[in-house]
Amino acid sequence: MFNTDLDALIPMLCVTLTALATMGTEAFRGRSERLPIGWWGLIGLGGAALSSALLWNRNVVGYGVIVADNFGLFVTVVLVAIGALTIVFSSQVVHRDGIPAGEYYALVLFAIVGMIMMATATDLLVIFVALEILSLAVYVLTGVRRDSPKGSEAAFKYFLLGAFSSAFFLYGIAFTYGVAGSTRLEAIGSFLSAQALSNNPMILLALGLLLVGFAFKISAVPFHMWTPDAYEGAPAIVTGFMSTGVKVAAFAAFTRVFLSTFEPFSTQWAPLVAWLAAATMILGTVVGVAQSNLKRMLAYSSIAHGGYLLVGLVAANSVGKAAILFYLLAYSVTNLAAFGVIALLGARDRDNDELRDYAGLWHTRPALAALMTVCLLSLGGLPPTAGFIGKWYIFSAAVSAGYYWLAIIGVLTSVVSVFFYLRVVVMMYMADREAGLPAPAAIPGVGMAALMVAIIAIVYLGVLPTRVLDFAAESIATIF
Amino acid sequence: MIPLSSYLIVSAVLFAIGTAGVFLRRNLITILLSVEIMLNAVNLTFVAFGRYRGDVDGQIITFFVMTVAAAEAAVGLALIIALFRHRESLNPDAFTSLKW
Amino acid sequence: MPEVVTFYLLAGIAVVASALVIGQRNPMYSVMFLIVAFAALAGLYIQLDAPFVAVAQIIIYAGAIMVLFLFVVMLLNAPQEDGAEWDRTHPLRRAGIGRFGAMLAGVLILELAYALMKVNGLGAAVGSQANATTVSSVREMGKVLFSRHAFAFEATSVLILVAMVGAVVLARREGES
Amino acid sequence: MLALIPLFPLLGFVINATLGRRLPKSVSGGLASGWMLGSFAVSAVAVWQLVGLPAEARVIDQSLYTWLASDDFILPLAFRLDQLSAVMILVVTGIGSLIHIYSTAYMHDEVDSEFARYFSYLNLFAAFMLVLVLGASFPVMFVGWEGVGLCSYLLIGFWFKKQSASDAGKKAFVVNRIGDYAFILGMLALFTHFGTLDFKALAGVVGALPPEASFGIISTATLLLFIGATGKSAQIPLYTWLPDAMEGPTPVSALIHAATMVTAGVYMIGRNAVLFSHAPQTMIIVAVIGAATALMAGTIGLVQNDIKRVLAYSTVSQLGLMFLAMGVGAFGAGIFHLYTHAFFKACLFLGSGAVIHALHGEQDIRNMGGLKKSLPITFYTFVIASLAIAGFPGFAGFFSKDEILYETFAEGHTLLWVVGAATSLLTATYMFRLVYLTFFGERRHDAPAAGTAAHPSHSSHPSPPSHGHGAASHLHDAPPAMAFALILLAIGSVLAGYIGIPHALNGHNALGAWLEPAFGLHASAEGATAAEHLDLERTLMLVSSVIAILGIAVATAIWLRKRAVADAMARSFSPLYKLLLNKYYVDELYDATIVQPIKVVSQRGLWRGFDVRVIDGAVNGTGALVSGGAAVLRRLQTGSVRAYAGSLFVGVVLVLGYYLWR
Amino acid sequence: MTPLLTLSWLVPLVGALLLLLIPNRDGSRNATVRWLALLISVAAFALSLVIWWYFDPGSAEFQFIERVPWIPAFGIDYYVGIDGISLLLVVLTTFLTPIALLSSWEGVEHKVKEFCVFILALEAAMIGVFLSLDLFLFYVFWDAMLIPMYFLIGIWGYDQRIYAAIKFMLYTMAGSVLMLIAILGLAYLHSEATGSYSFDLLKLYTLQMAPETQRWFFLAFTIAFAIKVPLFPFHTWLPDAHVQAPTAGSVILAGVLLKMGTYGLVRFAFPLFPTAAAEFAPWIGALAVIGIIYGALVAMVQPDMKKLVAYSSVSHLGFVVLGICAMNVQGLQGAVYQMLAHGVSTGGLFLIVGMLSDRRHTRLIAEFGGLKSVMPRLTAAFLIITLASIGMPGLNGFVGEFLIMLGAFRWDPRYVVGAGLGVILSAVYMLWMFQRVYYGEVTHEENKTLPDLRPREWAAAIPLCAMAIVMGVFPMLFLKPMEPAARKIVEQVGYTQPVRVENGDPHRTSDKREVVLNVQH
Repeated sequence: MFNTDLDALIPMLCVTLTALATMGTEAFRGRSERLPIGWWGLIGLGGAALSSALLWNRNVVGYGVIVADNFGLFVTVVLVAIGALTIVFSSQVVHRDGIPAGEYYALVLFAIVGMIMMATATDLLVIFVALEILSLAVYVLTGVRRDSPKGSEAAFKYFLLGAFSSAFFLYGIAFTYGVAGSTRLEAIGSFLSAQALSNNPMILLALGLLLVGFAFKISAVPFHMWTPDAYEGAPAIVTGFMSTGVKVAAFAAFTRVFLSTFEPFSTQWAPLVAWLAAATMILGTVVGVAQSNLKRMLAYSSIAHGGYLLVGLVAANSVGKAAILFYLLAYSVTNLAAFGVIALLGARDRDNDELRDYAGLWHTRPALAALMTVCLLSLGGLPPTAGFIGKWYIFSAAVSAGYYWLAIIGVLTSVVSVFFYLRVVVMMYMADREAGLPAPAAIPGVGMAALMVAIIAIVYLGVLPTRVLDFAAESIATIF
Repeated sequence: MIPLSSYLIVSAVLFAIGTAGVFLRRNLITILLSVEIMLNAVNLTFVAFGRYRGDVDGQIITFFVMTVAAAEAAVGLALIIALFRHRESLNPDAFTSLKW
Repeated sequence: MPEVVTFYLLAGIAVVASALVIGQRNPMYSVMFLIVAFAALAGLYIQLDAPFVAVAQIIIYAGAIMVLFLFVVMLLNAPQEDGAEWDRTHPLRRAGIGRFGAMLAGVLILELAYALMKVNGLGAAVGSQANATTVSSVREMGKVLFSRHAFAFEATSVLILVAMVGAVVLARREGES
Repeated sequence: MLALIPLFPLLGFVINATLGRRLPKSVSGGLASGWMLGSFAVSAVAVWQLVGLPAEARVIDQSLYTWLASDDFILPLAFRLDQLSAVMILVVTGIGSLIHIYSTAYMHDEVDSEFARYFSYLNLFAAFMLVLVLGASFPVMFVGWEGVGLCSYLLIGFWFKKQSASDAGKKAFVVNRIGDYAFILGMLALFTHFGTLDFKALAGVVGALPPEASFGIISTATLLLFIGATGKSAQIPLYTWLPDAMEGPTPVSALIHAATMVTAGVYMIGRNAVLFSHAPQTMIIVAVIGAATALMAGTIGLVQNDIKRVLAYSTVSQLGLMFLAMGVGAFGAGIFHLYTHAFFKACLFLGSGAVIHALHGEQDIRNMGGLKKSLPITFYTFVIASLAIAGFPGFAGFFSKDEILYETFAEGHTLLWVVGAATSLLTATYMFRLVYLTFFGERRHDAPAAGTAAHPSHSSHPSPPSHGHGAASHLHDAPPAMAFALILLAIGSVLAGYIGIPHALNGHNALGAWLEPAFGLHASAEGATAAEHLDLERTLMLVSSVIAILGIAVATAIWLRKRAVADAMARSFSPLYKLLLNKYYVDELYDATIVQPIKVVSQRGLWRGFDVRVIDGAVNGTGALVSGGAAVLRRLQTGSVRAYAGSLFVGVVLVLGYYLWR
Repeated sequence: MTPLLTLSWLVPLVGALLLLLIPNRDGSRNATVRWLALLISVAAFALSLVIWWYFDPGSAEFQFIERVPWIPAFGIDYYVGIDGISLLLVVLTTFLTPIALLSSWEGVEHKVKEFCVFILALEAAMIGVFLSLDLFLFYVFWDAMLIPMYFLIGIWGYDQRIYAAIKFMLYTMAGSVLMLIAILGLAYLHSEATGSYSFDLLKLYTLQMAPETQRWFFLAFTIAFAIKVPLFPFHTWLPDAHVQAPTAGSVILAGVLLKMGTYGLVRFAFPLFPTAAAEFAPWIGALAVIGIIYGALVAMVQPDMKKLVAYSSVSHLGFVVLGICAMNVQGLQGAVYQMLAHGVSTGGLFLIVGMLSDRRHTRLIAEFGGLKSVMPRLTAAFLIITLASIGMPGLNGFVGEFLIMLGAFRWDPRYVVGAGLGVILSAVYMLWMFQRVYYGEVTHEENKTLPDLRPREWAAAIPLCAMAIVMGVFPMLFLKPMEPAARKIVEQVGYTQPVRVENGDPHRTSDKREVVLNVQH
């Protein structure tokens, strides 16, 4: 390319352009025209994936603040996969639920842009802007069904708390800037490594406030309160999208900032993050036990998964550092597929997301039940699924870093979480459908195909994880 | 001359007032305003640090923050309007159908 | 010395106005007080040799954003906090959480103050290390904005676009499409 | 060759168990008896071969294959025929054959499939008994040991529809298992310390050691083995199953619970004479237990009213005498008594079977009487056997019992001798009580007693609706097959003793001499031929003859002449009588102190209490804790966004606080 | 070389996947599915026999080794191999699976295809557990096995099936996740020591560890296995799972699944951490003895046949654990033998109880009585299995129990004094049940017309009865191939004192032993 600055931006640009195209099309389409707008997004995502592949190992930097290193590219590809699955699932539900398609897809794509930006940014300011881009898009997506009071309530809660926490995050940036004199991670990093042993309270303030900002986005306890409500209120597919995409992006940035920039201070933040991880795992799983709404249950489960990821972050060392990336991938595919099932089973007037709506699903939709089961088993971390390898990896990182206690909490909470995943399985396979409940809707072929792809990915990652693990290891090596 | 710490303290106080506002007020708009106070407090910190360090980054960041604040305000107010349509209320505690 | 007086005056106005923003029930007044606080902050910016920011503060914040707020307040026509009936519903939802939050805010101030006290070198005058002209130069600012922060600047466009689309999606009335 | 001996009945078992249902009774019964006779023939040939060997090398070994091997524990499935096992296999196959033949008649009322089942069990029993006897090592013996227990279980519970029968079977098995538990421990102790379980090898190892002065490993092991023997051979404290075992068909009682299986304990001690004689403490225990059992069972036998139970207690009592013999080191005498006992006790049981058969299942002697005339063969054989068991001079029991008493006295156990003598007196008394009540006097009929379910074969012996006097005229004596067995056994009861005429009577004690090498003891009882010993023996012989006659006389006086005396005595010694009638309340004692507590503790304490409450309570409690925690924690999620912000803010304050005040 | 071991678990798994492809929504192809599943499982059995045929019984080394790098970054290999112990357990698994399928031929009426798929998948996972020489691979199979079992209990079980299924799953998982940590810790220690991660069991055997580390890891492994065994006091999932599982599930659960726990002790916990094992063995042995007595006592008072058999498993498995704790050749061989024997006999008990339950839809002992006169053949089969279960010499139960007691006695006689009580009590509870169910008059009208064994049931019961007898009469068939492996493990763990023999018997020299074995050959 003529300008290497732009090279690093290509994945982002691809998605942005399709987002703009989507908006434009929506603006200029005829009133009753129905265009397959959603699919256009896939083109952009495909372009992003392709360009990421081409940029692999090139480590190009754009404008000094965006770096297309392998880490960023890996996350980009994960985000592209999330986006693609989201769009495919959405194509089945957007019209059903009366969601304005053009804006919806545009927002999804913009959110992905924000996520990619967040994952590849090397400047706190850009990270902040990216965070806001993706957050605003996701707030709106949460409330995109204006006819749903729950959706609006969820969006508003998410928004308010998001704004609140981003103020803290920003304050953290301010202190960082104050002590380091720059918002560039590189500069901050070199400043901090010079200061490694200092006990400057301002650095600690910055550390703490940044931590709060990230912890909010990845819904670590006690910054998690928005999660169940937002996840329950949002349309299922949006929940799937935000529970994966936002978490991936936030974790990518979190990892980059904390593992590379604030690495010299890891003795300062690691214990705290360990405690957060423990609290998150415990609360997520324990409260998940009491839920009867599937989306809410999976919300708690995704809180817990955030906890496992934090374990990976705490324990990141030569073995475990790739664990976060692999886990993110495994978790994303699985969780998205699970929410895909929920979305596909919903109806315009009924979300069908209560546990009892799943009773006897096996009898009416055996394939769907089986796919859901695989997702749940993967979430629960049972072999031979991606979730198992992911947990294996995370916990082995924890063990080799000496965090036995975290690993033990992790595995025990996994057991508890299996309990509530199994409740769904129990419903699907072992309970009879209540009389009066409508039969579950037929699932369109495209949705099934997307699910199948996700399931194949889950099993592939569970059985032959080597290639992906190698990629993850290569990726994280670029930042840490 | 005024020491840097004075500015920082002022901004900390403003920030804290903002946070307190989130809890004390039961009007969504006022809560939103409180968040604006917090952002402004941060802005003051940025500008003060920028001045202290003698570069313009602090001021530039302030612009970005203003943009973000504007964008947030736009989305936030749109949300408030949407909410108000459902409930005819601006009390955050009126919206508790999602819980437990 | 006048600088000090001005500082304390402006800071005092900012703090008091902010306190008044959250201190009473009418959102209309809150918005007005916030504008006052912003104006005071703009004064502080000038004192910090950031006139451009001060102007932007007045124009963008006080002028645009606050007007937006005012519009909404008036549009929704909900001047007072309603609440009496909500106060009695759940202990956690009553004033308790407000008091609790305010207390935490107090703790936060203490923490921040404690931290700032412990930092060495903050006692130095804010303008002691650099000359005011570089800092207050709009040209310098433009140069940095479009070089070092060019990408962030571009990214902001996406942010605004998202906000725009989002606001439209959310606030559009039912049935419009 | 040796393997064929147990194999024949085993084949009989297999055939009858698989095809028997479809075979007519004559074929299945004939087959079973045929296999037994075949086995007897092979045994005879084998013993003949053994006799043909020089006296010092009278052993035939046969090893089939390695049954079990692990590390240094190597166990071939090996059989060994020596003088001791020769006696035993002849008894087992010989008497076994007779009882098979007897059974073809006795069980004739059963339907084909049940008949075949009966014979399959009986054959299986014989097979296991022969394995027990022929086994060259403890584990092989144990195979037979457990196997006969199993068959005993199956046969006692043969009439499985009857609660008491299946109860008795289970009790027999379980009580035997208690013994087996000790037996296994004994075996393990022996192997662990001596590295082998082969009888000969063990004797070799232990024989090289001096007898244990203190209670050491040999004593422990032998004591454990002896506990095993008390189970199998119905000694205190594990004798209670045997009287109950009379629920089985009478031929079974004759074969298993009188002639063969119950003597396994005695045989086992004889088999390991070297071992036991190296453990003097154990020997004393054996002797004391034997004597005590003999006396106790004798007293109980005195008042029992069930014809088979009287015989059962007499068996227990006689077994006690055998153990007494073993305990005082008179191994030859013990085996001698075992051998004679097999004849007369089998004869008695078969006789009682003939009576029961004739009376269509009546077993209560109070309801019998006057059968002398109608059942002559039965009567005469029964009386002969009774004389034998009572130790009437010249009959088989006289010689063997006398030898035991003599040896006891000669070894210096005067007290034990007194007990033994008292037992003899009791034996003579209660046996003749039985004879008189059954065969003499008026035929007594109590319709209720006769018609109730108190008899074993309610279903298989369809009783006539009326059990009136008229039935007496229809009584028929033993059918030929039964008569044949009875007569042969009666002859045996007379003659069997002459194989071991003591030196005191100018005999050679041929059996004793034959057995001597099998015990492998160096110190032989040859010294007993000394003159003063002969005198002593003659004196004691006289005493026991007197005792026998006295016992018979007492019985005659009370139960033949003046039955009122018996009742009067029962009344005047009412508590004692009740105690004896209720068998010293031992069953009740066991039930109250062992069985019930275990049941209650298991049910209430372990299962409902510990398992369900404590363990599962802890498990479910963990679950409840989690879901309780969930129920509490989810309440934090109040739905109020300000509360959520509060939580976030708390987090902020804590995080910052952590850094600032760390 | 043909990858026989891989085939042995792939055959059922691929078979299961093929079955999935048969469209059978309306149940019209139930018969086809059943026969196909049976065919597949029989093929797997045949395959395991082929493995046995080519197995070198004289070698203690792992055989048929296959090793392919799997996740090289982590030192994880697909690494399988068998020695005598695992060989026999694989054969047990493949032997019981067709029987399990037969046992549910009529009992399972709905969703037959899925049922067969789960059974075959379960078989694959169980075989995998016994084959794995890589701890990662082992754990994968170990956990994967839970899933089909969970469904088998939860879908085709009885009234309380859901509770039982979840309890089974969570109980076992709770234990196994701790083992997971220990496995990870081991791999980490290996990397500390050698610089590279490895889950290779044979390499980890040689790993040096601090006693403290050993202690913790050993406990983690042991608790996982103890739950699976189940060792007192971790046994309470078992009665529920057994009672609620469908017959096939119970057969496999009792027959194979429990053995995975004891197998784990033998293969992993003890040899990996010999020092800790030596330290804890007395305690574990004590728990085993308590379990023997406790299980038997509680079994005695159960009103439900399946529960009774379930508690009896607690008791029997106590023997196995005791044998393992003794850690001498006899104890260990006895333990493995008892695993096989228990698989056959308890599998058989559940099979026949399942037949009764299919006929009467109750398993309460009180609902039966006098069945001997109605169904003599079934009674005979049950009697044989009962006797096998209570350790009648000549049947399979005795060999294992005897060797275990022999081994344990050499280790510490006190344990045998306690364990031996199990011999008494097993007779009590089994015969009491037998009496109450089969003896007496027929007390319930509906029992009078129960059909005796059907041909299909014969086909399931006869192999078990025959195996019970063969294993009792010719135990060397099974003891010989496992002896070198057992000896090797004992040497590896090596905490027991060398056997003291006072006054060695001339028949028992090592030359003699060779002769005996050669003759046997």
